[in-house]
Amino acid sequence: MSDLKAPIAVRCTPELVYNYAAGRYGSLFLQGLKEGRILASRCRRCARTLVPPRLACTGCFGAMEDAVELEPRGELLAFTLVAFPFLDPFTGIQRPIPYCYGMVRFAGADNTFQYFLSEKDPAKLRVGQPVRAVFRAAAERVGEMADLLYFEPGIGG
Amino acid sequence: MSDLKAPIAVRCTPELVYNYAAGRYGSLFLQGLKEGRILASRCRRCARTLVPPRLACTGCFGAMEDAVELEPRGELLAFTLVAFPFLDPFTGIQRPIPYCYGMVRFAGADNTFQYFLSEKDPAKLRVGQPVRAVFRAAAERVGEMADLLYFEPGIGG
Amino acid sequence: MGERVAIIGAGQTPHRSRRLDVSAPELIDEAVQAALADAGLEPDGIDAIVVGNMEHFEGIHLSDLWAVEGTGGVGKPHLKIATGGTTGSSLAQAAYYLVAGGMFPTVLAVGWERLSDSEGETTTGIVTAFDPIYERPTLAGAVSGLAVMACQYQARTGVRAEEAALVVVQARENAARNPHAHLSKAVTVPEVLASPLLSSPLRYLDMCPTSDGACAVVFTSRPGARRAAWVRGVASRHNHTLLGDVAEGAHDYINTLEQAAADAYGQAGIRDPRREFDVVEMYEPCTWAALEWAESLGLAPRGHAAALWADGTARRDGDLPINPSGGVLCANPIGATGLVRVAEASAQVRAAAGPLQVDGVRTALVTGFGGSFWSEVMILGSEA
Amino acid sequence: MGERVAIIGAGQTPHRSRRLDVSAPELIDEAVQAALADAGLEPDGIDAIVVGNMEHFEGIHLSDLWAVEGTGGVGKPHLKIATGGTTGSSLAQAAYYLVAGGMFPTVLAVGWERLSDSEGETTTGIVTAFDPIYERPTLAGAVSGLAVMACQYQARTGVRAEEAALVVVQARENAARNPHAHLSKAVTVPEVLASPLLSSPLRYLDMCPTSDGACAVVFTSRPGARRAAWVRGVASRHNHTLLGDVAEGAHDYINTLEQAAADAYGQAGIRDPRREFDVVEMYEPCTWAALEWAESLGLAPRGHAAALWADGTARRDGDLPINPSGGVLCANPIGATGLVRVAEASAQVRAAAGPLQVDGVRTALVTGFGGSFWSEVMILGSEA
Ligand SMILES: [Zn+2]
Ligand SMILES: [Zn+2]
Repeated sequence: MSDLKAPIAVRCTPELVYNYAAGRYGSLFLQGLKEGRILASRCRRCARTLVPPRLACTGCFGAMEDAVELEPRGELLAFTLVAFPFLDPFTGIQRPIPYCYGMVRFAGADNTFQYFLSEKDPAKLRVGQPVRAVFRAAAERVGEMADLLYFEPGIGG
Repeated sequence: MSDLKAPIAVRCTPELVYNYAAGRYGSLFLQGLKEGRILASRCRRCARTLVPPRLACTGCFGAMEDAVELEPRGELLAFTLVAFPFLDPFTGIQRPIPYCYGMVRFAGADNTFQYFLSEKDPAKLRVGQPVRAVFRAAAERVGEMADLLYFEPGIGG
Repeated sequence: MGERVAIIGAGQTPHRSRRLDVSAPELIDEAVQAALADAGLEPDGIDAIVVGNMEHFEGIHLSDLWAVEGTGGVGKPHLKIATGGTTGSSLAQAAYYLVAGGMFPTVLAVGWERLSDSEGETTTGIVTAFDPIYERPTLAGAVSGLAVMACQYQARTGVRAEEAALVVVQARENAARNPHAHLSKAVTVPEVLASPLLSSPLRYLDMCPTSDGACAVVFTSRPGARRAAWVRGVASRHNHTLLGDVAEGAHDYINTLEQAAADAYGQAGIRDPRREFDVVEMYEPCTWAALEWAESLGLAPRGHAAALWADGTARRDGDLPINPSGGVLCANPIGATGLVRVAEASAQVRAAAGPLQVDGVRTALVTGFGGSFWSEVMILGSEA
Repeated sequence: MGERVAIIGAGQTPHRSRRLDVSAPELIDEAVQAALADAGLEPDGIDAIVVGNMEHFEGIHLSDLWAVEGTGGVGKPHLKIATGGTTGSSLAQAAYYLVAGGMFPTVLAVGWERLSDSEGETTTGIVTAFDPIYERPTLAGAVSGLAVMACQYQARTGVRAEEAALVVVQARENAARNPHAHLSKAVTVPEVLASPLLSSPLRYLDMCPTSDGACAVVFTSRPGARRAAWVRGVASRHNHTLLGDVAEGAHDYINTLEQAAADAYGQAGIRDPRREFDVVEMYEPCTWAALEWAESLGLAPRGHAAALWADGTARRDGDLPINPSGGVLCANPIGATGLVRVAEASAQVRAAAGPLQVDGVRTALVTGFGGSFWSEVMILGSEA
C-alpha cells in the first residue's frame, strides 16, 4: 500500500438531547429542595441513612422505605478547587472556572454528598470543618439541584 | 416512601466534537475520490478485493498490501428510500428526507459499498440494475466522501 | 464440557413508552426483585452479575456504574455487556459461560434500556454505532439497515407486503395476553399497509417500537428441586464492521443466523427444527426479518416462511408457536430485548408462562439480533 | 478451581498524543500483530477475543463492531469489555476467566483508545460516566475526583506536594528507556510544583496524559514450551454509583483496593507484599494516588509510602521497583492502560522486557483503577 502523504481526519459534532427521569426517590429529593429541605432514605433492615435518597440500600440491598429529613448542615470531609477548562456536558460550552466543591457528611447521614462550596480559596477550607446548606430564595426554587446553591462554612469552623 | 405525585426529569444536551482519523488506507481512498477514482485493497493471500480499502482482509485477516483501482460502476444489490425524520449525528439537525441509498457491488470487488442513489423513486429501481458513480466537478473535490455524489442508473439498466 | 446450566427464574418490568415514575436503577430493581422472587433466592444467592444496555441511548457512559444499585451488584463480580441489539442475548450467553466454566455457581443476567431518556432519537443513537466515515452518511439506523435486507428478500422471493404484515397482526394478538407488552392493540393488514412509510419497503407498523424496560434472568448450576429450563445449545456469530461487507450477496442477507443455528442445533442434537421445537422466541425487529430469519433457522424452506403465519402454524395454538409473548414487535427496551426472549422461552419450558403458556413445551428456540447483522442462538430444554 | 492460565505474549503500539497515520482498526492491528508474533501464534491460534475501550471517547457506539477488523475477530467468539479506567485490567480478568473456565484454550485481550479523536475533551467524556442529576454538575472528571482523594490523603497524613512530585520525576526517568511511552522527558520537583494547577492539590505534572494507543495480551492454558507468566491471583472490587458513597470516610479513600489486594494475596499466598513482590506495575493516574495506593497494597505503612520514592526503594534498580515502564503518568490510552500494566508485568516475569527488564523477577503485582474508585488486582508469577 502506498505511503501516507496527507493523513485525513473526518469531523463530526453530534448534538444529543437527554431527559433523565429522577424517579420516585429522586423526585422526592428535588421536590424537597424546592421546599428548602434535605430528604434522605433510611433502611429498615440495616438502619443506613443515605442522601440523596434511593430505592436500594448500598449496605444490604434492602428497600429503603422510610424518608427522613436531615438538618441542612454537616461536616466537610474533602474538597477541591477546579481550575482547568473543560466543556460541560450539560451545555456543550466551557464550565465557569474556578469553582470549589466538596464532600459533605450531613448530620445523621452515613454517606457523603458532593456539592459546590461558596468559598473559592482552598487555603481557607479545612477537612473536618462544619458547613451549612444555602438555598435559593424560596420564590426562585423550582425543584432542581440548583435550588441548593452551595455549602458555606458554618459556625464553629 | 411517599407517593410519587410529580415525577421530575432532568435535561442534558451535550455537544461533542469528534475528529476521526481515516488512517493510511482511508486517506488513500478519500484522496482517490478527490481524483475521481475508486480505490480498493487486494489481499495477496486470498485475492479478496474490498472497497473501501483497509488494512486487514475480512476473509483471512491477512494484510491487504496491494491497492487496485476499480471502474466507477457496478451492480445495485439492494436499496431503500428513507422517508422518516431523525437527527443526523453529523450535524445535530434533521437529515434531509427523503433520500435513497443502496448497496453497490463494484465490478471486480468482492464486497458491496453503501452509498446514495440519484433516483428518489424506489419503483424505478431494481435489484441487479447496473449503476455508475458520479463525482463532483473536479475543481470542487476536496478529498471527502461527499466528493462522490451518488450512483445513478447506467446503460443496460 | 463445563457444568450443566439451568435457568430457574426470570423477571420483567412492564415495557412502556416512558417510565417517568422510576429512575434507571429503580427500573432495573423492579426486574431484579421479580427474578429473585421467581427463583426463590435472596440477593446473597447471586455469585456474579452481568448487566447490559446500550449506553449511548441514555448518554450515561459507565452504565454498569449507574445500574449497580438496582442490580444489587455492589462488591460482587460484575460485568457489563453491550453488543447493540444482541445485548440481551449476549447477556444470557455470558451468564451461561460464567456458570458453565465452573467459577460462579449462580449468575444473574440483567438487561435494560430507557429509550425515552433520549427523547425518541433512537435512530441517531444507532447511527453512531456505525463507521463514521463510510456508513454514517447514508445509514438511517436499524430501520434502513433492515429495509435494505427486506428489499433483497422481496426481490429474491417475490413475497408481498401483505404477507409480511401478518407477522405483526399475529404479534399484537399474542401481546394482548401479555401484561409486560408495550403494544397490544389489535392491528389489521390494511392498517399495516396504510401506515406511514419509514424506509421502503418498511412501514411504521412493520417496525418494532422503542420502549423503557428491564429484564433479569437467573442462571445456575445448582437448581436443586426448582423447575428448570436447561441450556442445551449456545452459539454466537458476529461478523464485519461494514454493512457493505455483510451484504455481499449470500443467498440470505444475514448468514450469521444460519451459521449460529447450525452450531447450536449441533450441540443440542436438533436435526429437524420445524418438528423438534415446541416454541420459538425470535428477535424480529421488523415483519420482514421474521420471514427471512425463520428460513435461516430452518423452520421453513427458503422463500416460504410467510406460510407459517398465513396457515396458522406460528399462532400460539398452532403447530410451532412463534413469539407467543408478542415479540420485539410489541416491546423493545433494546438492551433487555434479547434477554426478554430468553425469559419468555425459559418460562415456557418451566411451565411458568401464565397466560402466555403454550401446552407441552419441552424444547424452545431463542434468537438475538443486532450489530452489523449479528446473530445469537440459545436452545432451552426441560431436560439437561 | 479451573485451568491454570499463562500469559505467553504481549504487544503494544507506541503511545502518542495523536496517531493520525492510522485509523482505529489499524492502530489496534499494530498491537494485535505484535502480540501474536510475541506469542508465536497465527490468528487461527486464538479461540476467543475480548476487546475494550471507552466508546464515548471516540463517539463510536459499538466499538467492538468498529474494532473487529483490527482484532481478527470476524466469526470468532468476541466480547467487548468497557469498565472505564479499569477497562484494561477488566480485559485481562475476563480473558483469564474465559481460559480458566476451560471453554477457550487461548484468548486474546485487546485494549485501545484514541483520545485525540475527541479533541482532548477527555474530561467531558468522563463526566458523562457519572450520575447526571447528582454528580455531573460538580464533577470535573478523573482530575477532580482524584483531587478530592488527594485532599483527604494530605489532610490525614501531612504528606507534602514535593514528596508526591517525586513519583512523576521517577516515572519520567523510567519512561526514558521505554519506546512505547508517550512522555519521557525528564522533569524536576520544582517543575512539578510550578506547573499549572488543575484541581487542588493536583497540578498539571501530577496528572497522567491522554494518549492514542493499543495493547494486546495472549492468555492460554496451553503454553507448551513458551516462556510464561502464570496468573496466580485475580480480584476485582467495584463499588457504588455515587462518589459520595465512596467517600464516606474509610481510613483510605479507595478501600476497594485494599479489599481486592487482600483477596488476590490470599489466592497467591502472599503474606508480606513489600518483600515478596519483585516488581509492581500500578495504575497510578496521579502522583498522590501512587502514594495512597501503595499503602492500600501493603507496600508501606499508612501515611509512609512517600519514603518508597524518597529512599530509592521504588526505583528500577531499587528493592521494589514500581512502574519501571514509566506507568500511567507517562502513557494513558485509557482502554489500554490497565492492560499495558499486565503486558509490562508479564514481560518482566517472562524476562522479555528488554531495556525495561528488572533483574530476577519471579513475582509481579498489577493493579487497575477506574469507575467510581474501582480496583482490580492481578498477580503474575514465573511458576504456576
Ligand atoms: Zn440496608
Ligand atoms: Zn485475504
